[in-house]
Amino acid sequence: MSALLAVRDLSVTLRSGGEARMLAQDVSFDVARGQILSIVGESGSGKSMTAKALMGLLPPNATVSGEAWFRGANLLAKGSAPCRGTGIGLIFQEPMTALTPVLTIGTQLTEAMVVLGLADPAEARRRAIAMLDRVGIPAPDRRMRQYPHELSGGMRQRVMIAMMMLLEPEILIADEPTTALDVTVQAQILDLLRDIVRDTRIGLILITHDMGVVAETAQDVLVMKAGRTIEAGPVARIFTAPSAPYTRALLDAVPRLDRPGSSAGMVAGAAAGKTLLSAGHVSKTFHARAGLFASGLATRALDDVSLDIRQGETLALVGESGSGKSTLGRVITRLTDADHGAVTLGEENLLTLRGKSLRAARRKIQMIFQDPYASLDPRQRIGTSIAEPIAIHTTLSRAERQDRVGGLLARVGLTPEMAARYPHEFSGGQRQRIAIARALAAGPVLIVADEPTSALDVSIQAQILDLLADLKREEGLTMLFISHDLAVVRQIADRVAVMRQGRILELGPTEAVWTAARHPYTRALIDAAPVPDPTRPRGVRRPVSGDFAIGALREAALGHWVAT
Amino acid sequence: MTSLTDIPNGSAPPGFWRRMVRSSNGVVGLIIVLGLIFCAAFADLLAPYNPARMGTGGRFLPPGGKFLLGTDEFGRDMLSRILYGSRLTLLIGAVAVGISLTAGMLVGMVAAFRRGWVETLLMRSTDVLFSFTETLIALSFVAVLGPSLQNAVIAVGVAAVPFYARTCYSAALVETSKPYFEASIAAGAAPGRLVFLHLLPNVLPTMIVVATLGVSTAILAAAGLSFLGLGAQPPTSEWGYMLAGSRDYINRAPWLMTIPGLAIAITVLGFNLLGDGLRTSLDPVERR
Amino acid sequence: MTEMRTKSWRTAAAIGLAAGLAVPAQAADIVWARYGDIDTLDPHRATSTLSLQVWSLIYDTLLAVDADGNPVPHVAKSWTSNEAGTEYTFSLQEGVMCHDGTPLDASDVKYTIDQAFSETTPSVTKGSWGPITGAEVVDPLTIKLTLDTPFVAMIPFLADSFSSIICDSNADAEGFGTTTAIGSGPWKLISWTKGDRIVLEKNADYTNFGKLADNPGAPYEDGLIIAVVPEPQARYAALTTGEVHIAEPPFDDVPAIKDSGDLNIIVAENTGQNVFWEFAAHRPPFNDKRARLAVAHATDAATAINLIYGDLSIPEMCPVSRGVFGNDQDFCAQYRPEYDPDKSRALLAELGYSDDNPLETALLVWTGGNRQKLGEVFQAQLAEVGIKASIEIMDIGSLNARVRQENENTEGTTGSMDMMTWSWYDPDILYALWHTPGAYRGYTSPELDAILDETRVLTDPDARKAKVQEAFRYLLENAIHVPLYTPGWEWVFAVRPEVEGFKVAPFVYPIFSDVKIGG
Amino acid sequence: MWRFLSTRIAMGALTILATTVLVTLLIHAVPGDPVQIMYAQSQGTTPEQIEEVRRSLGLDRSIPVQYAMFMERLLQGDLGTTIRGGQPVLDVILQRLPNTLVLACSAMFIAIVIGIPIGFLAAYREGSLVDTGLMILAIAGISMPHFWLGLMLLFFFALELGWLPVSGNGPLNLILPALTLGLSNAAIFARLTRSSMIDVMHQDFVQTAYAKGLPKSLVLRRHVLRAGFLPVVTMMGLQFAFMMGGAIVVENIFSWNGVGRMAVEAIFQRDYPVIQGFILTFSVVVVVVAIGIDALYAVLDPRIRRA
Repeated sequence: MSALLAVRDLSVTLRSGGEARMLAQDVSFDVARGQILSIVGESGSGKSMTAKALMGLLPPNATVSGEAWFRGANLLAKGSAPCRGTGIGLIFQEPMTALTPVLTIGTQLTEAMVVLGLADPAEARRRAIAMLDRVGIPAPDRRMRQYPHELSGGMRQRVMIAMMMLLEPEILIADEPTTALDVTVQAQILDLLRDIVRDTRIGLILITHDMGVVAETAQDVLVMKAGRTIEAGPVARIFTAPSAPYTRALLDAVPRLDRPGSSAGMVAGAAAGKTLLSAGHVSKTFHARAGLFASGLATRALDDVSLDIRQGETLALVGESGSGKSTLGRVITRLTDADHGAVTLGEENLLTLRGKSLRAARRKIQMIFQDPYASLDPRQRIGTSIAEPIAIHTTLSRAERQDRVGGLLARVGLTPEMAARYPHEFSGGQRQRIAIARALAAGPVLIVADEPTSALDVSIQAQILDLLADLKREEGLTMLFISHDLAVVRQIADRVAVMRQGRILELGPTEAVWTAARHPYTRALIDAAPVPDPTRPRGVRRPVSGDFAIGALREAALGHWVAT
Repeated sequence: MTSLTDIPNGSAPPGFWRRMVRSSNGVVGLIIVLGLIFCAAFADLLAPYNPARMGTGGRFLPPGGKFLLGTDEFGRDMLSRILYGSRLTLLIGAVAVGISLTAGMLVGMVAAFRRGWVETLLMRSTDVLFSFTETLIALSFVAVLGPSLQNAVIAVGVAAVPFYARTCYSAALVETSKPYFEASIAAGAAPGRLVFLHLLPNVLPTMIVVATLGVSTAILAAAGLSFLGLGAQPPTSEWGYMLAGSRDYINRAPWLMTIPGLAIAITVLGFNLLGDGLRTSLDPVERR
Repeated sequence: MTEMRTKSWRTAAAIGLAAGLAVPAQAADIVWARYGDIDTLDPHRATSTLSLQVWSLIYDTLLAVDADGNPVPHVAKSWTSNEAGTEYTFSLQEGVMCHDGTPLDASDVKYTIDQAFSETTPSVTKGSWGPITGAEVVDPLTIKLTLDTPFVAMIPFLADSFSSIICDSNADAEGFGTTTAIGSGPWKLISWTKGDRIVLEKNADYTNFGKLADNPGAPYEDGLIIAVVPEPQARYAALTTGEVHIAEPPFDDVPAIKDSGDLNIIVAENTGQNVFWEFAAHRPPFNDKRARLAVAHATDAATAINLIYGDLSIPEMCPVSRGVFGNDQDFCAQYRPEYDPDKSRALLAELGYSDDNPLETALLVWTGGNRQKLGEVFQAQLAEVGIKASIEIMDIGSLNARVRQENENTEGTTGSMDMMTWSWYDPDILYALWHTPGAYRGYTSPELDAILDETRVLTDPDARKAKVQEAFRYLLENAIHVPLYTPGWEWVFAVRPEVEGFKVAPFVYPIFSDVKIGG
Repeated sequence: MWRFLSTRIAMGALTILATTVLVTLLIHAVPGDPVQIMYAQSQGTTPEQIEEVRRSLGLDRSIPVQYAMFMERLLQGDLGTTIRGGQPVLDVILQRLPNTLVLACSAMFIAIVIGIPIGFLAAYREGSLVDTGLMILAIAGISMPHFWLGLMLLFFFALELGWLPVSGNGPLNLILPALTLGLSNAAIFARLTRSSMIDVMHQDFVQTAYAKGLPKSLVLRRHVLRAGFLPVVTMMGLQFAFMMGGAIVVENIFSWNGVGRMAVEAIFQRDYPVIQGFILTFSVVVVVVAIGIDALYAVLDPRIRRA
């Protein structure tokens, strides 16, 4: 296999404010025709910088060294013209921002072809329509006249791919092309990329942090950490016999959708627990407000949702974006007011509480948020933040509060001395630990965790999930765990509720749902989720169609409910 | 399991002062503003003559010699007048911004915190007032109350309230939707605690930047009113008023026009630079 | 100012003008720039000097004034009155034509007077017309006015532009006062762009009977443009570039202008204007004569006006200005409180004021004409004796209203005084000001009322003069009306050298009939 | 787009309505008796006549009735008559409004023509000496009081050099006031354009355009400029209002016969009907221009045009 692109000792240095940082160091790899090379690593590993260096798109304060041979020329040599477009194409992570908002899809698809002399306008247009069709966009004629904001995220990513493929590059670099997409859409885009490589024999460099995506798509893998290559090799070897400890740790940290989680053993016991909190017929509609008047645009975030949470269990809410799972969590914590329904905790309907009694009731339910950076008041010492619930609900003295905070910090794996520091002095994982400590401080009976790990790198995610599992085991914590990541859910949850468009479609014990999903949407979700196992057959998915049963839940098996 | 990348980012992000010092704009601005405060505080000691005393020197003495900045049409020492004028200028800036800031933050924070119809009412009225533009509000105010420095300062202060209210509102809206704020609500924090311990400290930096830049706007606006004869009245050594009075002597004594104008420009520049510097330092993301 | 600079200005101006711009100054148009605009072209609707000056160009009056300010025949070639002084009969000149071609006759005069006494919209100067009860057209060239009581000040009034004869054809005209103004004066109205300019054209049929112009007929030049240029320096620049022929220059540049000789300076004489201190006399501190005297003794008008206006204004001793009947500087000087700060301090001490407890007062000043600067000097002079005056600057209309308010307010201890300006052609102004109830509801007394009543009815000039001076003495001794100066300012005219024949009649009426613009 | 625009128009109507209320209340906030002030100079007026005027203005009625009367007259195009000279306020304003609009528009033109290219250049050379230099210039421009700039320009170009005429309302007379007003706003535009363009240049879609192999000039022209221009457009409405406000001062310096000069004169003369008319006119102009700019924005931005 002769290499299309040969990269040798590529290094990128970024200079800012008198300091120089090596973002990539001595990276070498080859890409051949028809090959999918995956560069995998956590944030800050230098994988994106490597791609940008090859494209000649580094920021002005970055310098690059090394060689990258493509079409007989060194791309990194000073003064060499980058082979953007016709040589190497690039696809970005965020399809929302990667297309120019003020130009039509048609213009953006055809302009480069015309400017680079590949086709005249009419021909370019013809080809563009054909390509849109090829990447699976219905009614391509009409799409040509539309603007990016009129398309969904998945559509836009298809347009991006079409745009790059129209220039007939020999190499395509896809930088986290599916990270911003829902799992079902991700699966489609990955399928599309694989098909394109197969049909056109281009080389694809797929940059990702997701070992599942790697296993599903790549032939060869390059593992990077802090700018350095940790190891490289064929995908099968990397997954079965990783040589570097880091790679192994990375693989270990990945939650496995295809294996039962550590908490599976507790299912039976928890299922027997009595109901702690019960949500009944909760509905919530959001009205988009445009200026002076409420506009007619309304989103049904929750549509007659009922749900019980039992003492000591972890109940997971799973769904794609817009499914209403977060809204339900916020309704239960009273951060959002529901339109209808009741949430009863003990004898109390939480939704009718006001003022003082509401504030008093709040200590029983605490929340952990997705974004660890925004979760803590940047202008308070973390000790103060953690102590806040204690200060509000108890009459403990300052010293006693400090003791409690110290204990909580120790409990979440930090040291009591850290209480005097400010949030910006901590890493993302540490902040999430602090947020958990704060949630525990009030002594809640229920913790609502809204995507608590999705902003974290996989290795840190594993630590946080372990911490949550520990807390559950040792403190008997009850948790409502909201996530889009099926693998995480399988690892941590006792029961799962699958949501879509404001309704629960399936609800049951985790293992039952996984091994015998009864709702087609649940099955589609499970199918679409990438599995970090390269031996698993690729690309056998059932398409997710729009028409599902969304009626009332019916008990299909013991404790396993499905929409009718 | 080994800790992979979960290490605290070795160095904390550069502190506020370090960033402030790095922004050369901010430093220059700070020096100008401190210089101005110094002049205002020690005008009694610095000024060589009584600023209001006529016939201190001859009329229309050009700058230099005994009278560093020359004398005006009444033989008053310009340097002394400018020095005492800095007091007024600072006072004008402080009072006007004080009015705008207090009222604006009150409206903005209440609107962002209370939501619902209170929010709608407050912000819609703010929008209406905002489209009136500050000039018109200030002018109407003076038209009704009659020309005086006091009225001009109130007018300028009131005129800017919609702007401050909007800025504070959007800043507060961002903060109230952040998880830490919601976590505090979820912890059962009462409104007082939410507003004073969380909202205020987090909105304040933004508002300090706005207020610093606002001082320059206020000084300009008040000077403009004085220039039109709708602000300061004699014998105050308000710079805008001095500038207006100098028009008659353009030919005979151009420095009478140049000096107060420069004084205003430098002061405003100082506050603008300081505000820019503060913004850069307080908000490392927006380094523009 | 160097000669070089002046030259370069001119050259540049020539370029500017050649480019064809703002002022459509053809060779035969006189351009006169003033600081402000007229209020209206209807002589019954305003009182500002800016308006009066323009009316005097468009309209005629029954009488005119000579160089000394005495009434002389004009459109009325002669007049008689009955013994009691309650009936006046005027016979009019023949052949006077209104601008619309209709002859000016007795019915036009009657129309004017009827308008002044209109039930619904009386003239804003109705009071000054006196106790006229009827105007009767005897024949087309004879008009008879009937008075309720004798009123000697009516004759000088009829020489002033307040009594401009409005042709009765205006009654049918659209937009009288704004777009139309049919008079019989030397200039016809072409257009008025508010805030910008008034364009006049010469009245080719004009005959001058009594106005102070050498030219017996129509003006020499074809047109007259009266432009508004508020900034003194801009006016000056326009003068030097030739954009403008005649304008009021910046006062402080007058000596330089005189020295350079590039422009001629004409200072209006006998302006009739009188600037004086007036006090809110119904409440402390100025209800006490000593407080008023303290102010009078503290103010050195001669020094102050010299500082601000140089030799363009002169100190005034009498309550009416030079050139007005009864004015006698020597007589008044005996009674006007002289500048004496020590006396002032003594009076203040007597009243219990000190440095810790200063007399505080508002000092109201009419905006414009550098008066605020003069106020600033007076403020400094008052500060010398320990009087704390805070200046408030306002428009004349507001000043009038405010002074009346201050006089009606009997509460409070903060004083109020004002630098008032009145312009009149006759001592009858004192009646308007100080006879009960008084124009501003200010100081009045039965004693003073009696004196003023008599000044209105004494037809013998010597007897009237004695009475008028008695009033002067009363006003001065009680420091009710403390004269400061007679302004020539406002009405300093800088005239380009090629302009010949420009003169200013008493009471600042400029005469353009004699003007010729040379090459 | 229609939803967007109708909201803006409703907002504008509300603003104007609020102005009418404010303007009616204005005369009541005046210390002292406005009618006394109006007729202070008339010696002949009797108390009965003063009462008559008070009645005709409705000042003896309750405020809501006065407002109704005011609105009734307003809808017939009657803004009352001036105190000085007794002329219809509407005529006085309409005669001068075009001058102010011409001045504001010319200044806007200058601000755009100077400010936007400078801002674009600075953004293009972000971080370079050129950028720093231009931005220092811009901040200095913003800090310069425009009445001072106006005086300096008047001094040099009209008085010292005699290049430009100083009175009247001709096209050459327009140069200095428009320049005065335009330059300080050009600085604002420059800063705004720069930050907007830099924002856009750091966006993914610009990287996408480069990744397609488009030449830099085309990326800047088609992608950066078009997207970066939108925030600048939204600011134009506000800037125009600033121009109208700034015109008040500038007109007074350069004897430009616009509504600004009229307003200041009216304030000095306490000519309340004129002040009322001015405030109303000003807000109508500002609102109309703002709606116009919003419409332009809606047309330019497909996200709104297609919404």
